Amino acid sequence: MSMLDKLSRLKVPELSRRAFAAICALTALALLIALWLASGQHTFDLFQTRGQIANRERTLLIFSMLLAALVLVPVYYMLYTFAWRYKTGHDHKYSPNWDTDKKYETIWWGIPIAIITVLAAVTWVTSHSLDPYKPLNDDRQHLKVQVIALQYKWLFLYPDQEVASVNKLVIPNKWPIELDITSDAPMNSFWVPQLSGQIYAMPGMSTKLHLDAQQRGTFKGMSSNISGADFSKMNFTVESVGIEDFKTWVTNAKQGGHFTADSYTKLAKPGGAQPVTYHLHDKSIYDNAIMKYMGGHQ
Amino acid sequence: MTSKAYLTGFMMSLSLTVTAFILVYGATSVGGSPLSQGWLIAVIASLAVCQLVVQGMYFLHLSSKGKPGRSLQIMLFVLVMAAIVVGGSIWVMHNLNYRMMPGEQKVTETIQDKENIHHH
Amino acid sequence: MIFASWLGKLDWSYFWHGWVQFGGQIATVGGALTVLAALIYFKKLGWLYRNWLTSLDAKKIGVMYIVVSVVMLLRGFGDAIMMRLQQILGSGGGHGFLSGDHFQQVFTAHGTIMIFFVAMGLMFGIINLILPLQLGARDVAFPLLNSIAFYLYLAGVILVNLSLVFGEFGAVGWLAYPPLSELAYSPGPGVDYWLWSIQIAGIGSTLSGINFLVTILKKRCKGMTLMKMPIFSWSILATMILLLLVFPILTATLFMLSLDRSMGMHFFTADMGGNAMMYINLIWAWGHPEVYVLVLPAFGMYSEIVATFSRKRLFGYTSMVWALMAICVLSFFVWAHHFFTMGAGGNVNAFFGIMTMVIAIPTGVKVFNWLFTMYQGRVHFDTPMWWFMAFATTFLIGGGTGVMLAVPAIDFQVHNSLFLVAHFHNTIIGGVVFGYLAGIAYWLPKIFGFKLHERLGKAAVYCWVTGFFTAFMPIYLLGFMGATRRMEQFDPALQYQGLFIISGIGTAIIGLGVLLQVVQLGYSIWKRKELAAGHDPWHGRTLEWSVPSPAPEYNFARLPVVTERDAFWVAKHGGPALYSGPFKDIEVPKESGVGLVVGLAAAVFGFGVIWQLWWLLPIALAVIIGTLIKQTYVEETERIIPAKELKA
Amino acid sequence: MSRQKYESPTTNAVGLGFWVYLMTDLMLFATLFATYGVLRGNTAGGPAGHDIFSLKLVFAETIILLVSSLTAGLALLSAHAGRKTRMLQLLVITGVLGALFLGLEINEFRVLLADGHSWQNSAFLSSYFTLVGTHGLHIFAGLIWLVATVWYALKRPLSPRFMQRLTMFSLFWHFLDLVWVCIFSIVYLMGVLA
Repeated sequence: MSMLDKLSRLKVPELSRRAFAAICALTALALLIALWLASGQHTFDLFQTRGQIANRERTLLIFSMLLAALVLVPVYYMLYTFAWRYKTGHDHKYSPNWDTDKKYETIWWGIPIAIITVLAAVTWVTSHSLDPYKPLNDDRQHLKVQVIALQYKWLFLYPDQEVASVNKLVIPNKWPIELDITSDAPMNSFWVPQLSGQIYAMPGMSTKLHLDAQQRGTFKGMSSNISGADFSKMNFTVESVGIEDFKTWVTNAKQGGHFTADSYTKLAKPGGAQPVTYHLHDKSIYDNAIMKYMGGHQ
Repeated sequence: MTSKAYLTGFMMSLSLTVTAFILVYGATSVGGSPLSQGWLIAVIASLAVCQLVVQGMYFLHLSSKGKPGRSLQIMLFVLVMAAIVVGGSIWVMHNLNYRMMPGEQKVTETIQDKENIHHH
Repeated sequence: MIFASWLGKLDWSYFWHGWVQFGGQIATVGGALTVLAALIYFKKLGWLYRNWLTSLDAKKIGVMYIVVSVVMLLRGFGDAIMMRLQQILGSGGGHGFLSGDHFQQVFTAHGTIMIFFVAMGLMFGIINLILPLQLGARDVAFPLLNSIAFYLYLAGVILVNLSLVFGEFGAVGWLAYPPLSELAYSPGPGVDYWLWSIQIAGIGSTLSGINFLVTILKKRCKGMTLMKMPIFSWSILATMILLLLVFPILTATLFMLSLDRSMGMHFFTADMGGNAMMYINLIWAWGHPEVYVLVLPAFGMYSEIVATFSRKRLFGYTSMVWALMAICVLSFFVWAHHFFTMGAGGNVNAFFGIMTMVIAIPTGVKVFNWLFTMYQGRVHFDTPMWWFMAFATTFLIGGGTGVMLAVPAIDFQVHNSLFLVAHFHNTIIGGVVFGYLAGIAYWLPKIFGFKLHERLGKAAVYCWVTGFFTAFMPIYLLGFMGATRRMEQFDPALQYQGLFIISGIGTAIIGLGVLLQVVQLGYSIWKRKELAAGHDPWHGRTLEWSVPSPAPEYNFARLPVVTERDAFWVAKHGGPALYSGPFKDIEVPKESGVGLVVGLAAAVFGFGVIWQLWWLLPIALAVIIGTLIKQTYVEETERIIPAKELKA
Repeated sequence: MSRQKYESPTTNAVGLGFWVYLMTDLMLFATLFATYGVLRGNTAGGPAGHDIFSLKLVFAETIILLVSSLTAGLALLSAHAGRKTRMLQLLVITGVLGALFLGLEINEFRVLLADGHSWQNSAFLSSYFTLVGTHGLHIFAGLIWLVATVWYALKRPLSPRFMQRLTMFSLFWHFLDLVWVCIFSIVYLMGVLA
């Protein structure tokens, strides 16, 4: 008789053995993750947020997780208690033809509708209040930055400060920033998880994003939409510095090489790039990068 | 289903078509047309819908009563779903195209206020 | 540009892409050749052609769908293992064994294969096996169309596997967003392989949709009104309505993208007025209803399984039907939640976000109805019921994260992140894969006459669930850490490697589950005598359990007459008899090679467009049209099974 | 022709199946119309509708297709009345008119290409050629079906199976005329007005 058949004749109470095995697996997984957590310093960008916009998005995320848990916990409880109590062999009430009950049905049409209405109201409000196109309510003039996603690098243009910077976005701390974003390459997505939600960067189109940094530091930025073979190398950093440091950074950058339309064309060729800054002369680079795709007039 | 029915359907479609073409031919010729652009398009659209109904009744024999009613119900359901997809797409794309326009034109457009995009 | 040369884009260099892909080429070509050699060696080629390839019996076509889908599941799972390995190696400072471009081809193939050639294949397979039996029908409405649809699906499978052997595959993601998928950025044949394999399979799906919708509306047995139909058939009715409404959108959108690539048009190009956003809008107008097309049949299977194994009527049949129809209609108002981050206004995002949440209500109602079907029932935990418990455990988390993703302001932070990747694997593996595996475990005895081995089955379920959690909980966490999807290497300073290793272990456990299922299948076939199942192995409730197992070619010797829901259960427990009256001759559709010819010609047409061999296209079209017109001249398409044979 | 009791196609399985197929075609054209609606304005510096459309040509095409729709209906009627030769004559007329319509359309495209307005020049032209061209392809498929039907009926009696196929064909032909009504209204008439 094969080993499998012997096994299947074992008379261990089936459900308890299964429950034990499931608990054992879950603890093993939890242990593994705890081990990983202890093994180093990890930042959860979506929770350890550093920007006004990202902070509000985090609260919304936590609120919706709680709301989801509010529904899931009772359902999980019912799932396993019903499975245990009504398993064949356990003595319990058996009513095979009881298949409708207006009271229960109104409950589980009603409660989800109520919860969804709450979340829908929150959604309506936050879809407008956290609209990336909505400027931050700050009476100071937003710092204007033009972002061009190129093949496998980011170009940041500061028209008012006459500075161009590659793969590094330096911003004054606690200052509202307004970003106009386009792409001179396949579609990308501009995302700095710790500061704000993402927005697509598309050729021939200009999208807007408003964000700020609430404290000094360096934050990870990336393209979160596939745009070619080396898109995973399209990372950049956002540095939030004091106002004075920002001014010095601008003056130093303006000592650098001149950034003209030709230098843009060279930079636009596919390939990575090290962070470097230039003195921006040609203010129309951003608009030309869009008009290039318009082919005549719109 | 008689030849008389087909002929009446044909004549009605013919007249609807001719009216539409004459209207547009007149509008684009030197005299121009009494109706404004928006009205003209509305008239053409209604003429087209009338012709769809006429051809549906006389050629496809769609009618609300009895067995042929089933094919009409199916068609109406599909038309509603098609309208949702086409209408939804045009609404979404119109909104997206507007918000993708480069430069500052967006600031002055009236939609600006509705979408609460206010610059200081 | 069009008549460059009669050799088109063909080039020897497309055979060689490095050692890793060479392994894949050996596996694909080797596998195909071994099967062919075995068939020739055992002299079974003729048998295969007469009994299977040209058969119009829906059940045989169903088995063929499932066999091809399982093979593609193994290939898709191989892609998954390669991705896990690459991300483990790539997040520790190394470069791993896949270049960026190759990694992108792997996940594009993984997504395309799992959705189009595994999930859709299994769905059509199970529908072919069970729908006629549940409706009390002898056959589907259009047997020949059924065969043509299968071979169009097979043409898609051939093209997607051919891309591994000769040429490349798209490196653009499973929905190939332009402008990346346009000629300017993807000049190779890769995107065309992707495009034409799913275009041809998609047209096959539309034909199947027509076939099954008409089968449900026209081929039900006497007395079975729509509200007395089994709930699984209801889920197929809802699925087919949805499928028929949205697959034309896919056909049109892919047609436009192929015109961009093959004829230089500018629908979605970055320049010359093209608008890539319109492609994204249209592909998701099909895309989201498509995932409901995949999950609704699984919901139907869970309803049948929970009712049968709880020995109880399904709780709230009417509200379950209303929930199905609500999901079917509501899924038309949600597609823009796939591009909240494109830049649409607050009104647009809020509308589509709220409609996405509203769809969670009927889904929630279905879950409550399943729970209350178990309530006060006698639940027997056989393998199908274990699959349901696995589904309930995993899918609820998927539903929860789905409602979170529906809020635009949250989606701005998690769109295209690994959180999203974990969410849709949660709903697709938890909902669709577990559902179809449950359906196969539940109905296989009816088709083959033996049960699958129980303990191996339960061990496989256990590995699938444990493996799933171990594989995808770390991916959720990575999403929270701000890791985006489709990356083959990460900055080691971010210390993602630990989580990718845990996820790799999870994938290995799932692999063990898959292995156990293969062992289970082999062992069950070997021991099919001992595992023989009678006509009613699970104390079933619906008509398919009233016929002998394996179900005969004509399904019902005498057509049943039905008076109530759960017709077989009622008949078993003192209700009016299902079968009465004399045995009559039965007409069964004759074997026909039309489907096979049309499918292969479609594959040749696809190959011709991919490699711009323009001279091939009219030939392929002529073969298709010629075969179809010739078929109209065939008079007797049925063969008779004499009445006396039925009595035996 | 005598009065025939009209038996709606959706009563039998084949009729319902074909009607459902027509509905999927309707969704296909709806998608192409939606794309045309979105890309209409994207002329990329090239010509717009009013620069390249000729109303006289479109009017001729519309009338031809309308007449062919009538003759297709009358052919079905005479088939129901059992008058095979009359049916064949009407079917041939339908085919000739259909071919004439297609000829005019292909010529219209040829002229556009000759003037340098090819589908490669702008999104508007791409969506125009594709929308009108897809309708043209359907007409071409209808003509092949028509030729096959006439060839089949030449030496055979009017069997019920043949009647079913002829009903399907006439549904298909009328459906294409409905789509053409939308095309000439939205693409040509509104295009010329803009």
